[in-house]
Amino acid sequence: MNELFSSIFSVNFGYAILRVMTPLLFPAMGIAVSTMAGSQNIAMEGAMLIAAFFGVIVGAFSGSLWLALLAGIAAAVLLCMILGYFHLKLKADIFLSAVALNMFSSGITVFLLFMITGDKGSTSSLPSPVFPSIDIPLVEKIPVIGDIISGHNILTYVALVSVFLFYLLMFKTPLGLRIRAVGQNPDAAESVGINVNRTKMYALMLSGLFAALGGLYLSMGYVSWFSKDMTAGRGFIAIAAATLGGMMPLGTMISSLFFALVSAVAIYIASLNIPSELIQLIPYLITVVALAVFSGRALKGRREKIAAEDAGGTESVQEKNNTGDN
Amino acid sequence: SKKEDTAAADGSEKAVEAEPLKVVLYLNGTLGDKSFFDSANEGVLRAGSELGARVKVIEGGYDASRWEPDITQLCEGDWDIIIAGTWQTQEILEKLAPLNPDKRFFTYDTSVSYDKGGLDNVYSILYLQNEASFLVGALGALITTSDMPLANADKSMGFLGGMDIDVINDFKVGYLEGAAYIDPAIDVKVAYAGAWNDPAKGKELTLAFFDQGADVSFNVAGETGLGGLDAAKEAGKYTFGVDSDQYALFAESDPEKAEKIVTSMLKNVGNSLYRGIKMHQEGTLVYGQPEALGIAEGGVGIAKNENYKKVVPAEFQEKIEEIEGKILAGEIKVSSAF
Amino acid sequence: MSNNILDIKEIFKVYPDGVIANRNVSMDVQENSIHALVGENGAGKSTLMKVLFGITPYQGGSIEYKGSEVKFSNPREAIAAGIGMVHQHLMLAPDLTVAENLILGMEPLRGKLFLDADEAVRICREASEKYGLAVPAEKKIRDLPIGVRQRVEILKALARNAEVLILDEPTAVLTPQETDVLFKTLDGLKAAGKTIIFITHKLSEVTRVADRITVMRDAQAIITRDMDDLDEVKIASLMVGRKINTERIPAPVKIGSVKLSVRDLKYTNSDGVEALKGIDLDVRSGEILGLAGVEGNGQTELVEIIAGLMAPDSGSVTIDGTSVLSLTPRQIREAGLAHIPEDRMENGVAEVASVEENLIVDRYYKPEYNTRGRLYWKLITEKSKELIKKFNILTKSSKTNVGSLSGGNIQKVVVARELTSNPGVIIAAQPTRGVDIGSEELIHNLLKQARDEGKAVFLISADLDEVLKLSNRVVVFYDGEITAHFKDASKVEDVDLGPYMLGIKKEDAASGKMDS
Amino acid sequence: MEKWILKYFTLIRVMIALIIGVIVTILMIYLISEYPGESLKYFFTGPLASKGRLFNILEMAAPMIFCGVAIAISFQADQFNLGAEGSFIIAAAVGTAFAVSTNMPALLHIPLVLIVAGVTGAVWSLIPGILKAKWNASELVSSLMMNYVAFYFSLYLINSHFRDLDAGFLVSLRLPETAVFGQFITGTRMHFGIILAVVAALWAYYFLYHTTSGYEFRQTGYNKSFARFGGINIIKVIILSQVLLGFIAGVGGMSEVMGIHGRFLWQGQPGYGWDGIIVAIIGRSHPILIIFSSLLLAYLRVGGQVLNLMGDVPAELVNVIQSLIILLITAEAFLGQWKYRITRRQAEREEAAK
Ligand SMILES: Nc1ncnc2c1ncn2[C@@H]1O[C@H](COP(=O)(O)OP(=O)(O)OP(=O)(O)O)[C@@H](O)[C@H]1O
Ligand SMILES: Nc1ncnc2c1ncn2[C@@H]1O[C@H](COP(=O)(O)OP(=O)(O)OP(=O)(O)O)[C@@H](O)[C@H]1O
Ligand SMILES: [Mg+2]
Ligand SMILES: [Mg+2]
Repeated sequence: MNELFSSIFSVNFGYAILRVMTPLLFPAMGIAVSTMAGSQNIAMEGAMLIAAFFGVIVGAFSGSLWLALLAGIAAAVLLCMILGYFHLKLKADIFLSAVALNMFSSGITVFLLFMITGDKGSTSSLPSPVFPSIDIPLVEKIPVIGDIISGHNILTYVALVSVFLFYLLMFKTPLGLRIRAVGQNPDAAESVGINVNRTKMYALMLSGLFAALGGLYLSMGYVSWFSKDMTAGRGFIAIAAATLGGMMPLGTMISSLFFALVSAVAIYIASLNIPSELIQLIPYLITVVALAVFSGRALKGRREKIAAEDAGGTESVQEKNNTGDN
Repeated sequence: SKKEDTAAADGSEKAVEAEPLKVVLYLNGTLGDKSFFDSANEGVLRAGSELGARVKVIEGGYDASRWEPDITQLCEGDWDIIIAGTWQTQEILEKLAPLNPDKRFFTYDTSVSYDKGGLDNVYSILYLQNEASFLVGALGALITTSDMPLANADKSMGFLGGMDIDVINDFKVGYLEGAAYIDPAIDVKVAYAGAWNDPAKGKELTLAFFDQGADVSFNVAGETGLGGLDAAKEAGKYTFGVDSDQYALFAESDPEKAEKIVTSMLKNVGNSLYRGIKMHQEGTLVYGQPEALGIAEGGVGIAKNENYKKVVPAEFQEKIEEIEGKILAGEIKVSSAF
Repeated sequence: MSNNILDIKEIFKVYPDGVIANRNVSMDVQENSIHALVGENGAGKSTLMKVLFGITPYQGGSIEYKGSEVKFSNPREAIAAGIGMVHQHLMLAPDLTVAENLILGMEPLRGKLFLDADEAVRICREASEKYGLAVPAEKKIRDLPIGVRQRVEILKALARNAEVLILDEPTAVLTPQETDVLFKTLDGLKAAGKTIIFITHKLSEVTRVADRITVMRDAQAIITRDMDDLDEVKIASLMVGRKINTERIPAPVKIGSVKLSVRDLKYTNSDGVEALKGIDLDVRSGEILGLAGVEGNGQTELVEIIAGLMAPDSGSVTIDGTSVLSLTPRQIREAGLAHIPEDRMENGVAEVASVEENLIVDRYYKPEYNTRGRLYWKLITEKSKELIKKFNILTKSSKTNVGSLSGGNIQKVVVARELTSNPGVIIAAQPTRGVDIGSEELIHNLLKQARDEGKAVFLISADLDEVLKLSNRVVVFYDGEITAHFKDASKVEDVDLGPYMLGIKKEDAASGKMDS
Repeated sequence: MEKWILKYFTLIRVMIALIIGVIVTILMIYLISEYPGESLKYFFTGPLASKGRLFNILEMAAPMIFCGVAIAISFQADQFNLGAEGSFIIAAAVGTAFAVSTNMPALLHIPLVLIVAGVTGAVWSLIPGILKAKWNASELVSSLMMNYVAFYFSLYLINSHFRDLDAGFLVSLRLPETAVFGQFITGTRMHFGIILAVVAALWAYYFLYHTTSGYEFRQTGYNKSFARFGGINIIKVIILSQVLLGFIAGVGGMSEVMGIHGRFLWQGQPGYGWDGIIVAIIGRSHPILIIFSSLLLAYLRVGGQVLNLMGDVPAELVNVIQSLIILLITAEAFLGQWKYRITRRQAEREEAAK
């Protein structure tokens, strides 16, 4: 019991938090960028899965980490481009298309897995390369902090860095400005000559890139193989993380950290004899509470407009209402 | 040739020239669980190749509402033996078997309740996984109390279950009693992942065991459990595989991980189905009653592979042999979760 | 060889829902001229311009630009070719700043790939200086009143210094002073060799600036000619095919008791700006009180508070002596308020709902429209058809989506609803914005009629002609205060109001108060 | 002719999309099946081949209709609540708990259990509703999270309190005979719940398009500011829409237990919430269309089952095929140009007529 609490405040616990955060932060950023562009991409689950799969397969057969990385990214980005094509060109409902593509990825990965390895569960018997863990030169020396911050899988650091890059892109470059403009008022963007579909496509591709890194981390960092549906809903939790973070880079990171913290606690107390189901629902419950608290805060600013405002994610219902003709 | 497969594969009343034994295995789930579904599949396919039976394996998936119609459909087909396992299909068989007296049914990992009557055409196979888990628990206890290279001072071990269900708890019970048999003071941490397909979570949970003082852990959680093996590799601790020999699974692909897998608790579903089909052909199989396969019948056991021999100290191996003997002799009675 | 910069020939345009918006429209625009495009609501003006600007595809005809045939498939190409457009309905990203909206699509770069925010602000300030349209460069659009947004919209096009500039009803929400500035700007641009196409419903503006004019009537261009001797009356009759009167309406016969009364109303908005600094005013039955003022000086807040859409910090609002501050919007309507909102797109209509659904939003729950919750659609359709006829709303049917009506016709839907709810008090905010003269006259007559029936009418308008034409009393609004109060509107000219509207002059508090 | 095409354009579009989907399916099956001929037969005619299968379609469509209609109602009020899944399962759990711990005559028991379940579902999805109305918390997210909470909580409830100890698995006690639907066509599992589903759809249609509340829902969905301006209490609408969603989904969950399984036995999220979203969107949030989109999806599913049962096409590929067909069906602008051309000719003709 008390060793439990000592362990909760242990270094490994802090270390675990960053580890749990990584596969959440990536898709959460994917959600954020696509939402900012006004086309929320909830195909994160599928994109992660397909990247996780192709990463391992290509890695195993080529033995090259780089090829694996490329393959994973290519697969996920392609998936999101398909989504983009149906949503932007064929005006298909993006939410539904994404649901379909999630179904698709779950099916196709298992199918190919079987074709390639003759196994339907996992590639565990395929030796595939994994992304290395790295120690950060100076930081690693610092007593506690060092042990928590240093020595993580390289993708964990990539995640943290890309939060910053993501911020730069969205708020310091023309493309970022255009993505935001397109998300807020496509007609306005159109009227100044921005190619709305192209811009949205960029955003979706970017979300695919993030998803890919998240998926690759699962199958080539967290563990060293692919197993069916191994994303286990992280792509959806990412929606919560991104929303909690106000679709902002830093906010998204903080909320992902928060969710990771809660999950880690749930994991550490799993061995107490509380009914396991109750422990498993903790992270989700707390997320809902946090959501209420933070949105509540966000709203006070504009008290007049109460409820006339609408939190993001409802595009697909409105899709049906376009009177436009091109 | 294609045409024949067709005839065999589809359930329709097509006349087929030769009359080989026709066996269909219906999985109320999907393959790839590295557990009894994969094992069952392997056993039935082996019966196909070695016993000349015409066999087919169907993945019914996890949507409970379709199992009954599916199996009903199979009954309409021209199968001689219909195999459907786990408790989840028990009631379906209890309902369908009496309606199809001309068919033969196998069920495994559970038993139909024969007192309901009309089930003389059903053969039920039970596995005493608790017996083998007892051995694993005992071995774990020996290790955690030892000064083996990766063992620590704490008398602590871990058990990771996929879900809080009887089959899994049957493993747990045996594991706990085995541990207590060696040293009652040992603390066994138990956690359930609540998911069969989340290796990342399995890894976290197992790492948490190790972080809390355990130095050996046993996971019975399908895909999720595989994450536990990675945890052992990363934390440099011992672990046990389950259902099939998981050391062999990783021996080439990831030796470093493989050698952490001291042994695996084997549940030979495949063998038992193969055995059943064989006995059916020989006409020695007795229907209308359950059969419990324990260590004695080779239904369950632990993998005494090269790694086991290499890693486990000789005196421990002897101790395990001794315990195994006592179980066989009935001197040790292992309780069950059923 | 002509000096036409644009030759639009036989443009034919059908919208996906089958509405023919342009029926073989031809129009030529001479280089370096100001060309007015007028016509009733729904005549097809905006559509024609959208076609020209590459926003919407067309099915027939051709466009010759600078002597060579062009077919822009998107605005990007049009912009690249040197055409700019100010849209009738604002085209701004609400959460971006004014500066960001301004430079969108022509982002200034720092280094190779970074956006130069300071440069953006500078460009914005410069443009705002140069064209005399004041805008807060670093404020977000969502925090700006519609009038200011319109200025941003215009600046956006000007800043791209196009050779051909299309302005779709740019003056609808500007003050006379601002309009003057804009016209000076246009003259300047013309002098600089640019060409301007200018859509408006205010004929005085046409006679003031236009060199040439094209008149459209139901999807056709009926004439394109030089202005020379054309005057407002002639143009008007060309447009609607009949004479219309522009002189002020006679003063009311009998003014009754106070219907709407506002006392010491204060409101400070979320970013700390004092939008209302203690407003007092009364509207009596049988009169029209006009409120003149540049938009964004608190009119929006005042109206929304009276209508129960937002809550004030202090003060009181009473209708027929009963306080309405604690009431819901519906209860306030029940208490006899009708409200023509300033932003028809946000509050006035649901674009994707049918015309009839829009017409009943304030009454569907009343017993005559349903029993125990079951709606009488037949009846609703009939009544809607009547209204469509009475207010001659141009629509395919009562089941058409309001969103696909032309700007002016959408406004007519709103007016039709609000004026037929048999109210005691009518708040009319910009009631004729973007409405053609035919309908404008109709709406004005309806307001007068309401007045004569003893209703209290509170008219808020940025269009001084309108205020002076209708009101018998006028108050001027500036920066959340009443800066002037003219008890007899008939003795007032718009130039008298200007200084108060811009806060240059201010009556002393005493006379600023109302006759109470 | 062309008028006719325009009138039924959407239908035609979907049909053509389906045909393309079918062609894709055929190609895929030819690629991987040993005996494509049979496989195709199984997939397309399999569902109609036997009485049992035919009714499987209806059985399978029932929960889809329930969830689809529930979701459609909240969509129409512009509430993107994914909570059908959660309400479905927790209502089934609580309803089961109630059913097994009470006994009374069927005439009383069945409706009572359904009501308990419905109310549970309603209360459950009320939570996102309130969070949304009061704090403007995205109902999409809160409902998504609440689905997990509902799932694990249901497991806890059943496993720790109403578990059938004789069962070798995590399932609830059997419902008493008084609390299960009769299966009224022998040899099938046709049960009262299926009729209930259709009734729910019809009611929802009436509610949305012919009542004042329905009008309020839709106007709020179209434009909240407008609705508020017109005097509609949008807070009430938001909350009420969630309550209805939860209630209908809840009844759906319970009737699945009462009609098909006879006990609570889910160990994973059954996913009817997602199916509901699929059919709701394909059915354009129109209750009547949702009946058909549900039948369509159910048909595909059963076809997939037969294929996977009798043919040699693995289950996961059936998912792939389904997802492709769904993608094609929702492609709104697919054939848009064609429609446009016809519209134009129509318009021109009308011109000429004038
Ligand atoms: N049509 C477009 N739509 C969306 N993004 C674009 C478009 N064209 C370029 N971009 C991206 O926007 C950023 C701004 O670059 P750049 O200004 O060259 O774009 P551009 O549109 O070609 O330029 P301009 O709009 O000034 O002609 C670049 O990152 C570029 O990738
Ligand atoms: N997106 C659209 N879809 C369908 N019909 C449309 C659409 N936009 C405009 N219309 C129709 O085309 C016709 C012309 O509309 P347009 O906006 O060009 O008129 P307008 O001359 O600009 O009127 P106003 O002066 O009121 O702005 C109208 O009947 C309108 O209903
Ligand atoms: Mg130890
Ligand atoms: Mg217009």
